Amino acid sequence: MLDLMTGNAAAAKAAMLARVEVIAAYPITPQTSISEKLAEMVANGEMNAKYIKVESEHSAMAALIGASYIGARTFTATSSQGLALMHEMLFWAAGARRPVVMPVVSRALGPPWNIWTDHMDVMGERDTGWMQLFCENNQETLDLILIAYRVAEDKEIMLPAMIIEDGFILSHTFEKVDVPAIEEIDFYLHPFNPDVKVNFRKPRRYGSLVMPDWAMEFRYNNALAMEKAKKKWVEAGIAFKKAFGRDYSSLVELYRCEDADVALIISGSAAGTAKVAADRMRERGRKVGVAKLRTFRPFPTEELLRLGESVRTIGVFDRSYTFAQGGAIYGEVRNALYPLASDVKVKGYIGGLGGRDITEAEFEKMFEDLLAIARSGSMTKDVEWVALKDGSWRWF
Amino acid sequence: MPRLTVPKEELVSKGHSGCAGCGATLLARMCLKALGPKTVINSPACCWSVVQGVWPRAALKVPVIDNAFECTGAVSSGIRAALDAKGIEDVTVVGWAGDGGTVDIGLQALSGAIDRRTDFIYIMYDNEAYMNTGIQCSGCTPLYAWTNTTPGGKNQEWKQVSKKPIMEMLIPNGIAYGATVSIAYPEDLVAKVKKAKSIRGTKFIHALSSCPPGWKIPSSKSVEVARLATQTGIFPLYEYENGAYVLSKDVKTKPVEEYLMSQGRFKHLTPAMIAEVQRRVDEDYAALKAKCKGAGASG
Amino acid sequence: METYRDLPQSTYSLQTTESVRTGTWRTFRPIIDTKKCTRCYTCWKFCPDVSIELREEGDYPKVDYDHCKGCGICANECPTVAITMVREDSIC
Amino acid sequence: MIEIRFHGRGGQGAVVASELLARAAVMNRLHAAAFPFFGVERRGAPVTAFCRIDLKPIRTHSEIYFPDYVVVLDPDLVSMTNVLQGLKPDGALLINSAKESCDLQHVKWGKVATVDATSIALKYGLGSENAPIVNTAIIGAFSKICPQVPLESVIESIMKASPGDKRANAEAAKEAFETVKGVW
Repeated sequence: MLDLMTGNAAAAKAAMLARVEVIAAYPITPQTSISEKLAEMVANGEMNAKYIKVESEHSAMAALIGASYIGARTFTATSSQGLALMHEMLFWAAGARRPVVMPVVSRALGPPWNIWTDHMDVMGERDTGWMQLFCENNQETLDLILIAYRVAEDKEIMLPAMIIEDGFILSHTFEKVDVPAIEEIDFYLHPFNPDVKVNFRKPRRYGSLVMPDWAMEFRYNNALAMEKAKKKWVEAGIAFKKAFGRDYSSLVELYRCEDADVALIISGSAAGTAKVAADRMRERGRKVGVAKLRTFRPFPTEELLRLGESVRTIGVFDRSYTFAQGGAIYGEVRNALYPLASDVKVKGYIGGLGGRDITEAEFEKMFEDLLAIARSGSMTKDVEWVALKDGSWRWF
Repeated sequence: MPRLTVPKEELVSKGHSGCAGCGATLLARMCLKALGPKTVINSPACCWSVVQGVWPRAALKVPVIDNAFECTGAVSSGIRAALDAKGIEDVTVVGWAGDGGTVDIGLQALSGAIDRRTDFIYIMYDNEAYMNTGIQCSGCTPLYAWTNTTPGGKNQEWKQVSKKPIMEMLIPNGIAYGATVSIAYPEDLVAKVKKAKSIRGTKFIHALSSCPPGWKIPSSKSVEVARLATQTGIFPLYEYENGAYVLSKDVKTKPVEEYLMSQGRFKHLTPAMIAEVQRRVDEDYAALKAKCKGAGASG
Repeated sequence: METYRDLPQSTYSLQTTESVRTGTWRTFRPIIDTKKCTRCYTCWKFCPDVSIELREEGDYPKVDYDHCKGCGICANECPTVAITMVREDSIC
Repeated sequence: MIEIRFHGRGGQGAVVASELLARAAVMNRLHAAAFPFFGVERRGAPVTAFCRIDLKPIRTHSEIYFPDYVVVLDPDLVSMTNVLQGLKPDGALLINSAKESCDLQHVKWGKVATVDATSIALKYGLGSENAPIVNTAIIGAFSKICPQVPLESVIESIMKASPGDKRANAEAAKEAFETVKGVW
């Protein structure tokens, strides 16, 4: 049924719909209201989960790994500094193949101390072995958490997943969200019943000390699972469309790219703004498109190559910076498109750091910039900081 | 007729990789005799992570979940919550960690678990330094002791302060039961671990666990030196429950010198240093006795 | 176990450590003199390596030389000094 | 380039042996590198350590698979691990053993030298009765069978860097040098 709710409320609702059994959460702006909503639902009996009030995010993830080894479906949520504190345990959950699902309400990492959104926190965790998906709106936050459990707990995958909603811009923004009935979700998402869990009749040591002779092969199996997850996300997306009508059957959602001269690759809430800007440009006869990269891990290399076959000038908008060559997504997109390097131009745009608002006007400027590159065939700068106070960008 | 004074069942396998004479392996063997097979242990990085052996082998005959260094308290809460969520009862959840993993890096998670009144037994095997990484000073390293990070040297840089009073720190935090145990008194140990099993809430067991390489003693003296620790009052055996302290064995009969001089890590102690250790031990022992009344678990 | 395909999905143990012959670690081995032994089982109780075997209460303790590391605790703790530590005769 | 592999147990000083040998080679104006197999050192558990000695600087950073010499600090390891693994056809094996090299049932090899390093270590009070430290005796014997590392360099290395009683360790190395027997 349709309801008006914030992104955080949608995340908490998804946990309830997924019949989560163990929650361990620690407050941090802007994630906190997820923890509060969960505590309220548990207290009112709306959720029949055990809620562990841990004393740190590090302990939150540790507790859930323990709980998952017993066979319980687990859930937590965090942001920024909390996610960074969890870093050690993120590797642990992935290596232990424990399918924890965690919404991350993305927020800048200090200093400078900043409670607003950017993707520096989540990009810092891209090598931990977690699946990472970005949400454009609160509906996606709810839907992707449910799909995430189905993929994460798939016996061939058994990898944890991060569902990323932008701090404040989504977490504290009320939007219409269609909330499926829990019985419908029970049909889509079966109870968690892992093969690998504590069994008193066959006592085992979980974790173990693996020497150089086999450690690499265990890590290779992790890598294979992440590769296999691409197909699993598409299958689970198709099944979700059949059950609830909303289409998540692609890792990259192409918006008006079929005949586009240029396209902008973008993740998160700003994708919506970029789509509106693209529509405006289309009204003025400019053929531009938006490629919303929903699934960052596993990285959709194949879908991006197909995009590069049709669109020869591609921009990548990052709300992160890697202190190397541009933003995180930009680097990985150029890497993926390397086979098409001679025909495709890829430009990186960095913006929206520390909660800086990104407007439709700025996206139109980026599209104009990309169109100029497409026409001239030359690119003066590979990476540009958008709306940086350097005197060049005028605010209208 | 000869009879066994501790349960016969063995839940530790032969062939584990403990050093010859390791106190912590004997301790695990005794604790598991009291805990029994329906036990799930979680353990951080510590000697026991290596003692259990290399994959695909494992030395304990109960389920063990490895965790990161800081997490024993938190993982224990997670395991108990999941067992409750799944309606699985009659399982003893045990957090099994070393001294550094408890009083230093793991203190926050332990304090959190106690504050949450998680129902589990936390057993700290105290070999009084970070032994797995090669004998570095920890919060439980005793006054004046040598370790590789308190090597003495020209500036007399031995351990400058006494052991962290972990029991006194955790009692006000809210443990339901606390006890000190030693590998030299296995019957007392088994009785206390069984008692801890019967109590709900967080139970803390502080176990003295001698370490031949770390204490610089012959491996054959592992039990004897642990016994001396209690006989000199350095490691008294007692229990705490609901505000009441109970002295398990009032056997403080020997001077601390006998304990100190039995170990290479103390052989540099001067008479003045020994006297200071004796003074502190007498003071602490008297304070403990003042708090103690009544009979304990082992009667 | 030849390739990554043979591995379990995650790192959990598959067997105990019983097959590891830690007996080869020792330099000295304990010899129990059953004439002096009163079967008080102190040696069995204090063995860190579970290497003193007792099938039934009442049996004499027997050393499992495949696993005994020769730490010497049993000899040190035996109340009737029935156990002596003898240097391992080197096989080569 | 000559490559040496040490087999020992935690607490016997195998890793220190490789270090002292490398230092001795450097004192003999050669280049050397020493490294343990990075694993789980437990008192008594099997440990391997490696040493490379060459005229020119050593740049390889990987394990040694085809040693020119294998040095076994603990005789029991001969029956437990394949100490001969990868030993070059004309390579030499040095074993700490009280027995003559000819009646070693387990060892079918041409060049085998033996020295009773354990008795020497116990004689000079090196390590404990339960875990004698045999490393300095062994490298003393090794200098007899390996021309690149003369006894003087081994003694110099011991006096500079050997843990414990340097004089006693040097004496142990000398005695092992004199008493090593067999073919090399």
